[in-house]
Amino acid sequence: MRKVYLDNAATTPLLPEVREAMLPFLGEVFGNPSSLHDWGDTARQAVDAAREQVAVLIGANAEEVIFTGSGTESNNFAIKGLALAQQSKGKHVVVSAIEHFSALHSARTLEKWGFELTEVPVDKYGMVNPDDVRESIRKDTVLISVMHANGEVGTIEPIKEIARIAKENKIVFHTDAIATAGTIPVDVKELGVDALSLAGNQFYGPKGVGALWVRRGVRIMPLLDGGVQEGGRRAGTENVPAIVGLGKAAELAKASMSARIKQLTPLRDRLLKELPASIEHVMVTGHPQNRLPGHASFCVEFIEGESMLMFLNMEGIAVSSGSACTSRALKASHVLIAMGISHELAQGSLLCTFGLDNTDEDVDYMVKVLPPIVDRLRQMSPLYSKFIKASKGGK
Amino acid sequence: MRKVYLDNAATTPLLPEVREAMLPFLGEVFGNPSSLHDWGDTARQAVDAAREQVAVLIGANAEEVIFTGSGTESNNFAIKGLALAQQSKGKHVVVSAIEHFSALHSARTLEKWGFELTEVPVDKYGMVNPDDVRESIRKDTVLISVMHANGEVGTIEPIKEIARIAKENKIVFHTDAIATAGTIPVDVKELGVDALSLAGNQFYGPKGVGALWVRRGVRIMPLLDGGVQEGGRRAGTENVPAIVGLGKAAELAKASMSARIKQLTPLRDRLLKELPASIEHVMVTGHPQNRLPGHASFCVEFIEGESMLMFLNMEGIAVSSGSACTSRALKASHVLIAMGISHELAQGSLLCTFGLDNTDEDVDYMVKVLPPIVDRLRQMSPLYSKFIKASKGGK
Amino acid sequence: MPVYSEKVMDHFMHPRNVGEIENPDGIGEEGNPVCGDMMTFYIKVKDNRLEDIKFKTFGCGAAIAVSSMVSEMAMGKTLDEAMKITPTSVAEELQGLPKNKFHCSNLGAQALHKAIEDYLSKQKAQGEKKE
Amino acid sequence: MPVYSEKVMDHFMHPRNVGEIENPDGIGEEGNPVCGDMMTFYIKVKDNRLEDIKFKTFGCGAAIAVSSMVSEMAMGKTLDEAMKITPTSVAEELQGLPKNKFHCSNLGAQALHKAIEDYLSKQKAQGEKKE
Ligand SMILES: Cc1ncc(COP(=O)(O)O)c(C=O)c1O
Ligand SMILES: Cc1ncc(COP(=O)(O)O)c(C=O)c1O
Repeated sequence: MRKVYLDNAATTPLLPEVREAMLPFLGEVFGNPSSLHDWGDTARQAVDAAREQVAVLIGANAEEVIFTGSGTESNNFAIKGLALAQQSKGKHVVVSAIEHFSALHSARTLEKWGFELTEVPVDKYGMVNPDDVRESIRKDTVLISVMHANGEVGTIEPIKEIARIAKENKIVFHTDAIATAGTIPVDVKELGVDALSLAGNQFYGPKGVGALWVRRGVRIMPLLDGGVQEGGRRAGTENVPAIVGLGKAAELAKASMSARIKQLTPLRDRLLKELPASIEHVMVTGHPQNRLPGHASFCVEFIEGESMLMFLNMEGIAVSSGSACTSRALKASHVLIAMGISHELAQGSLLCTFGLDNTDEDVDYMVKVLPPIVDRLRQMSPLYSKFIKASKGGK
Repeated sequence: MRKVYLDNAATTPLLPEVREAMLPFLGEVFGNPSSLHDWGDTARQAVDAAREQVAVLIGANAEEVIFTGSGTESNNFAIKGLALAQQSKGKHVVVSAIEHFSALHSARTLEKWGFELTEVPVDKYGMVNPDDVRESIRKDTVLISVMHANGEVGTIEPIKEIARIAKENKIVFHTDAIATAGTIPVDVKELGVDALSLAGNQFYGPKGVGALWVRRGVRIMPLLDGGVQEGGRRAGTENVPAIVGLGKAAELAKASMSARIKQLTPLRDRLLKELPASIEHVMVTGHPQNRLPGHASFCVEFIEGESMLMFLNMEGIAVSSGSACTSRALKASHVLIAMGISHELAQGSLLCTFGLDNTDEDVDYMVKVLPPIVDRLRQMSPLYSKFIKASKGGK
Repeated sequence: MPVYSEKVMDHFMHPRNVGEIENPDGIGEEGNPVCGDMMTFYIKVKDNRLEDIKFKTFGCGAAIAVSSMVSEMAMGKTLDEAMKITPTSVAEELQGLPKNKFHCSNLGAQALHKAIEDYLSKQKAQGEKKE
Repeated sequence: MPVYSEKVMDHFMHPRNVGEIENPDGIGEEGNPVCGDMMTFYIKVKDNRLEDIKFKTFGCGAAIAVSSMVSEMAMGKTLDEAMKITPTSVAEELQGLPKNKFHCSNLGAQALHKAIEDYLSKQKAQGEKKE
């Protein structure tokens, strides 16, 4: 059976070059970078080289890059650490309503700790309006965090504009660039942000590693206390092989970014066009233009995501959904709801994300396989029969 | 040149079997365990199998094992998470004075958050007296954390007795078993603890992964907010290859623990005996009997650790020291100081930790190579010349 | 995928009794699309027995399998017997359901009961009319 | 290992002028073992010049290299010239020192200055005695 992985937003495979770069660090080169001997030196040099590679990817200084254990850790560290470091100045934090849970729930934990939180709304494309951010600012606002792009609907946010507003108001601005760094150009200076999260497994690097970039001079409280690794900002023995892999992935991403974008965008565009053309009552979610290159997301009316995923899986196709049943929290995607999509429609959420292994044949296959599945599920769906009856009745 | 790695307390090499187990997860098997398709299923099954392997190692139920990104994260999670979850009951926490910084500094962060902290002292062997723990308990004590063994001086603590005292007083008890789990028998039921930290890179497993075991029914606040991975207690895409490696390392450790102990103990005992016999003014640190099997630690009088490490490194030998110059915080080891060792003596700290690759020839080599190095440094040392003059004067 | 039993997968892939009944004797609807699962049961009753059962379901794999299983379990049973079908007995017949799926998707028994109650209340109304 | 320059490594491995001087004209001690670094400098002075310098050092690689370098830089210099040697000039001669090593281990210039001051104050005391 044909196997088609269209879930690159969930995680990407390792590139062979990345794996090659990591392998020595799962073998001979096993030292602890903090150790004072050759074994430690080799490990430390590898970590520093990776730090440089990551810094180059985002146009930053290497010493401003802090390695973490995941994108989630980067976001927790940023939101909690930046807010706590400034709490004497004020206790108000602003985030968008469509942040990833690792940012949103971190902000809500701050609420438990006595902070106040404003969640800025989005429009029907999932786009934050910079004016809404401006209006949310108070005298005691110490942190604004808005994601660079949303992983569920692919929409790219106007970070430059928001960063400018934060700067005008002298408020620290963090962006979760986990869906963008390594995928589209991300330059911390051009964006004008103060802190930025990224993660390896979003651009063909390893799992178990992320990074937080924090502009020099911006204070942050550690999330992980202990030794003085990472300049005292993130304790714990470094995950050397994963860090090396992240560095390599960053280098490769930087070098071939425009080629990758050129490869992915036509696949995405085909699917965005052809799925709604071949199945009635399918809507595209997220921004029609300002979206991630490999990102195609939809809502399929009258059916539920998990059963759609199960049938697709039987045909060898891997995708995701933001339906309640597919979330382990059993709630429909807060992103879709914040965009004004009804709960009913959100249940039919379908997320297809292309990666470097995908081809036009994968689009053909998806467009061939999905319509009968949707049809089958609709034939079972009480919502669909109600709709049919109502529209017949209307005629 | 002969290469002798005697720094297994800093980190251990990966066993080939562990690397083999991990490799598929750096290749074909790259799915996100949260994903609802075959790619996700395979990854999730691997994570669950590893959870079972870790549970077996420590005599626990698999669903009580939470994977983390490092030993440091496990300790931060335990100390902060267990204390915060109970703060309505009280805000007093007890730790030993010789905890690893990841535990000690976490406890000190709790102090900043309004908790009170008691640091229980140790004797000259680095041993906690359970009676001191008993006396430290107050009505508002909600958490006691004492490490199972100290990585710097190898002393194994009387955890069973301390756990019993905690239980009598209905106080949650956590132990940092990072230096012991996978090295000596660790059974959560036998120890009678409520929570236990462990880390992969201490027993021939990978870096970048640890685990926290929390007894069912004991409440803990997440350290990493976000998705509902790990039962909602630790968010973030799982580091699948590292988790698989940790599982394999746990399985191997369980199977060959007594053989490993039999291999390491004689090497340790030889060095503990032969170094002080071949160099004057060398004292053993830590407990003479109740110590980790591969762990030999010393203080070499009149000289400083870093220069000793540098000369040893030139001879191909890797060891550690707890001297101020070798710590990146530039302070002599808090462990040695807590044991009543003078700052001056602590500067000559020397830590040799054996692993499965070491042999008797390594002991021979160390015992041959170190004396001239010590002699050379003592010839340069003003402390040594003062000592010689004083003792001559005394004659 | 959720860890579904073979039986669940069988009923998910080959659901029994999908459809609607024209002029049913009773209709029962349970759940709502906000939660992600919704089921409609249609029944035909003859001599106090469920002569025919059909359903339509919007929901996850478990919800579809539950509906199918309930229809199979209840088919031909007396109304009293059918009223004794519980979420637990359905889950057992299905060789278990994942823990987090138990409550949301296991609405089949309730939907069937609602259809039976619908039938009974209609009967009662008719009886009253006749009187 | 700390990232030491070639020059530091050279002076660490082959330190110049290690030792003590019998009946020195001045002795200077700087640092203390609590911090991890301690240096004792011994000097012989002739015609206002440092005719001989010896040192003993307890400390890290940098501390040993610094002591050796200071002794080499000061050898044969006038006392005034030697007093102008600073931690910064020593670090420069050593092709740099790691940032975190600068303050603790770079005590050589001070120790030398103390030895010179010791000599000068002894001179002064002798001069006063003569008067
Ligand atoms: C925008 C964004 N932020 C944060 C995360 C969390 O990353 P992780 O689960 O790897 O920790 C993701 C994951 O896909 C993401 O897309
Ligand atoms: C007893 C103990 N606790 C905690 C740690 C911290 O582990 P890591 O640096 O791997 O996070 C160590 C590290 O050696 C340790 O020995």
